[in-house]
Amino acid sequence: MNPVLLKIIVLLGILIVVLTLASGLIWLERRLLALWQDRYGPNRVGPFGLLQVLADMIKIFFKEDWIPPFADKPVFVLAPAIIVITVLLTFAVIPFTPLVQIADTNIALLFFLGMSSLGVYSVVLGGWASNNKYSLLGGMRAASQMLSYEVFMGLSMMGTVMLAGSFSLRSIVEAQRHMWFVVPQFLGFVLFLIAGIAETRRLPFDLPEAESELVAGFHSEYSGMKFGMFFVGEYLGVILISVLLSVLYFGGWQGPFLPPIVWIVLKTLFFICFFILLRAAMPRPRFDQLMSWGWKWMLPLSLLNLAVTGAVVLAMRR
Amino acid sequence: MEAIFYIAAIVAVLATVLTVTRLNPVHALLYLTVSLLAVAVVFYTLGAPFMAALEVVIYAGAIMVLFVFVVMLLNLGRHTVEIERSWLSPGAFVGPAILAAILVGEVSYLLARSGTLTPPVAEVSPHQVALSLYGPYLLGVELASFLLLGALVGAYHVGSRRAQGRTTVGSRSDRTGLASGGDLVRTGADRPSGAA
Amino acid sequence: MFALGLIGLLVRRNLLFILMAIEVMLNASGLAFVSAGARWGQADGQVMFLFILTVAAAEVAVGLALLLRLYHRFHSLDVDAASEMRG
Amino acid sequence: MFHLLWLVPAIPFAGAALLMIFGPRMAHRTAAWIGCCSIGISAVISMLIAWQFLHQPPAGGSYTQHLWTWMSVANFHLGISFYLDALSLIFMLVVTFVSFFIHVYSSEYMRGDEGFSRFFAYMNLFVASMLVLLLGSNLLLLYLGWEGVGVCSYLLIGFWYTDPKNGLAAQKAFITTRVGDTAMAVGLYLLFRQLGTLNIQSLMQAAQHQWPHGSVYATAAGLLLLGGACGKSAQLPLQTWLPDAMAGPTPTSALIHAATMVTAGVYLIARTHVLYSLAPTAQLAVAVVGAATLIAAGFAALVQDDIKRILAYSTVSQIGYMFLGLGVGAWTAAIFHFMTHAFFKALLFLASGMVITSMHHEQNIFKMGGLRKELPLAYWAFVIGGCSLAGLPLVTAGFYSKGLILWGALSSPVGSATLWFFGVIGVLMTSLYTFRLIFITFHGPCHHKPSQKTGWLMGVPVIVLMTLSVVGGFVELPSYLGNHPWFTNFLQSALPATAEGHAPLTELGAEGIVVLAFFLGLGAAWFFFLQRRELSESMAGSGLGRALHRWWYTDWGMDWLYDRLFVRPVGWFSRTNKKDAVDLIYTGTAAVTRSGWSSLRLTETGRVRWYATALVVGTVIFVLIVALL
Repeated sequence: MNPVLLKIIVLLGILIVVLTLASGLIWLERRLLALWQDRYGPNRVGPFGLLQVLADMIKIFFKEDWIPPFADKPVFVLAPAIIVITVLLTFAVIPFTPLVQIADTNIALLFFLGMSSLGVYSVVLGGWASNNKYSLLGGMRAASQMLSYEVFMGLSMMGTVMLAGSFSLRSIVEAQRHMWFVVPQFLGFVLFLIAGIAETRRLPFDLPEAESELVAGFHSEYSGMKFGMFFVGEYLGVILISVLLSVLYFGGWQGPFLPPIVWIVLKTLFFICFFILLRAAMPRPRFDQLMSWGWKWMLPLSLLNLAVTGAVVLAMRR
Repeated sequence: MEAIFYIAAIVAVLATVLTVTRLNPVHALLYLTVSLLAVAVVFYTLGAPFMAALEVVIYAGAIMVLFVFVVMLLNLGRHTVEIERSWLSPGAFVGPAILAAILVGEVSYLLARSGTLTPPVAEVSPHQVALSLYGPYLLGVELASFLLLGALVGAYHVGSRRAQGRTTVGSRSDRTGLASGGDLVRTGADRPSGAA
Repeated sequence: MFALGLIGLLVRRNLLFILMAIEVMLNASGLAFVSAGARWGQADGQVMFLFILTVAAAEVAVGLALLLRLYHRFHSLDVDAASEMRG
Repeated sequence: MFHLLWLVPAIPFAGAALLMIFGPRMAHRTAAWIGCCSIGISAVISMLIAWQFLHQPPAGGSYTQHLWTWMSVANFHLGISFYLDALSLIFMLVVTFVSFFIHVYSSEYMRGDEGFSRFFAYMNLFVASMLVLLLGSNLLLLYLGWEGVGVCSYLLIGFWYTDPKNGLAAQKAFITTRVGDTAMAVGLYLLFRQLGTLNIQSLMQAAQHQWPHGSVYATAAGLLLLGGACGKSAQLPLQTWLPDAMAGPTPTSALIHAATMVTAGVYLIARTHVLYSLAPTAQLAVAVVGAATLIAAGFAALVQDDIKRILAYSTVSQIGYMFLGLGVGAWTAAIFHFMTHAFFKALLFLASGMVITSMHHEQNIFKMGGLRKELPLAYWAFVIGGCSLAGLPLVTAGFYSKGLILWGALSSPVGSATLWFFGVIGVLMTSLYTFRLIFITFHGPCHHKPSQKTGWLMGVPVIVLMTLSVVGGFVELPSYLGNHPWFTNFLQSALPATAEGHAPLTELGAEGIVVLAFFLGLGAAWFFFLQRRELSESMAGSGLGRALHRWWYTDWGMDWLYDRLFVRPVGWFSRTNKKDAVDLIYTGTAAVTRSGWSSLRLTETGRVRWYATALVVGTVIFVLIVALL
């Protein structure tokens, strides 16, 4: 088949699957939360309430897209688009299977880091453009939180880069043929997991939108499809981090018996469920606790991880 | 590739022009970010993918966010735009523009005199960069780490709250149109006046 | 671009814009280094860019801290407000 | 075994570091254990090294251990490397063993002192520096150790720093030795400048090849090094610090100011003996300094009343003997005397420490007396040490070593009957003041009853040193006693043998005169200070006697002389010349700067943009210049 055509098909396929999955996650999350909290959750529309998402989507499309008069209009409009764009762009470098990958670049991980750091703008600018003190506070929290956690996120990933000897995600997956990196890089895995949760602003790190303190944080003023984009962006982020976790530390598509695509989906789903469980189980910390936790524990630990990994890799190479 | 290079370069220059001329700090910052991203693309086309990634991660992702953060901390809103407008008259551009033009002219003269300007672009891999960074430039790396440490300590000290509040010399609030410090709470106060 | 940053530096009275202009200038010189490095296929240009990056980061950290201080003291970002220390 | 050489200085140094870091929070017992054990281990290692040295001597009679390069500039390379030959081995053995015993002694002597661990830290540091001095293979490393022992000496003299008097004594010691050290530094510079190296062995070879006999450079270098040696070894005219240095704790006096540090000068001259062989003038200067010092110090010792000051002057005098030996080319004799002196002088100091402790820190001998029965161990220690010091024939170590020096002074080609005569007078004086000290302190009526008894930790070192003071001399028997020069033979690989020249007397005859002098002194002491003490008192009371007494008591008025010669003129000069011409340079600079400032300050507007504009304009002009060129 024509390789260009194949690329386009893959691209469209990933886009559709990921977007569908993201919206499906809303249903999944509500059902799982309900399960863990001993209640039903959405169960009226369609089988098991599956069509609830569709209904919500229709509703959100037809809502009035209201822009507050005091907002900074261009930035206000721009903000929600950024997050969706950056997250979707990151999916381009992820190797789902040996075949299903859009671009295999040798700076894939750096690309992910760059995109995730650009994603901060979405939240920050959204909070600023709303011109509302709760939104602004949420935006500031998001800025400092993501800036802080991104530092050791990058550092924690470098352990796998050292072991694989490449920034390319494909070679990282292939390097895990014999052993998943979660074994030699357990500390790195834990750090990356925590940083990933913080990057997606999921509980317990959802301080930028802490309802009890800041109404809805940076997206208080948003409504309609713009709100929807923030919403979907968050779930896309969850999927992204889950996929990355399985790619970086759990061997990606590799696994016995089943075809690669099934393996990666299974692993990803596992982490998604873990994310939801976290939301059901964890309380929310205070903001200063969050910051000092990040700088005083996570950063030194990730540096330690980096140094030890480097030393071991050097020693083994000798 | 060549087309992408020229497009990105033009975008970079335009965005920079807009950065310099914007009144609203956040808008200027956004244009600056766009300019940086365009420069990152330029880097990529020049065969420096690693630098492109770093440009995005550190410049656009960290340094600019720091700027935005500070802007938000100071809550520079609509009133700053007014002040900027009063400060930024077209006449102010004349002198610097002349100076800059002279400089550009000189540099391009020098470049033109020194020979060809058609670069045979050669890719330089991150591997090579790392090798020379930790080889001949090791001392530089150490110095850079010193610099960063110094900056860290300096920024912490300068920004620390303890040194604050000794004296507040000459409140220029009348001139800037600010009644009191840039507290966050003030955001709501000027909301109606800024209604579009 | 360097020239643009230069103009920005000279025109603006707002410290924030001045810092931004300095960033532009640093970035422009970084660009010059990288393109020169690409021209001759040397890694040195990129190394220099890395150093410029560190300098920029340090400069921004200190500069912004100073900016906050200035603002808390004068309630203005006007650099000319801070011209009390005459020789 | 030889490769353990670096441990010898390293272990005391580690002990010192431990004591300095953890000392304040350390139990006294622990501090004492660390202090003594580190020296003890180092002594054991040096003994092992000596054992191997005797049985399997290294090739060429010396062993060099290069640890690492200290500095390397152009063609100037210095290593931290240790050099071991027979000479440094003797010194190393004596230093480690004597200091080990003194450490053990001081663990009791210093008990209860609040600076206990500090004391041991200093002592360990001192031993380490001393060993660096001895083992250093180049002159700069030697100089490092040299200054290190100087610092430790300063710290230990001023150990009880709450008394300003002690602090002054420490400063005096430091500054006086600094005068010598400066001369030595200049000498090192001269040597490096002329011969292009500081490594001692290559330096000596180069000197031998490049400089003719009696060359000016060799003489100058020899004299400059002699200056350093005079400072450190308290020889005329820099000897004034040593008696004052007795302000330190007694074990310090025993270790530093008797047994080891003050002999560093002897070591230096012996180490660089090639230079002196090339420069007869410098060598003669050594001999003259030695002879003059031994007489002067002997007279000064005769009239002191402080037990430790007597011993201090006696030390000065004995080092004078060593210098005399070196000066007449009797190298091995000088080293031999260093060794026996280390034994008996340490013994005397430790014994005097026992006396002082028992007498509640009373040091005036006229307030003692009749202690023979009360302090038998101290008494016998004094008797044996004193006999050895004065040279009781045949049975004491001091007799053999001093006899060898005197015979060298008479018989060697560079020696002379005059020098020998001074030496014999010195023997008489030594015997006189030594027995004066013993008789006044231990005989006669008892003034105060000593209270405290000393324990075995102080007793054992004294007994060991007593033994050594007796048997230490039997390693070298002179020709009239069977001629067994084992010591000289052992040192043969490092130092040349004493040259034999014509002598007006036979060795036995010369020795007879020395023995006569000894007994004369003993008899005079017995007569004047035991039998008819009032006679000596009346002599001291007479007009001439009082003047002489005062003159000698103040060490020939040296302090007064220095005060007049140096201190006051400098003080006067600095007082009258407060605004001197040199200041004009600085005030002028200040004025120029000030005028520059007042014109340039106009550009300091405090406006950042103004600065930036100025910068840009400057850049534009600069690039323009570049473009035009």
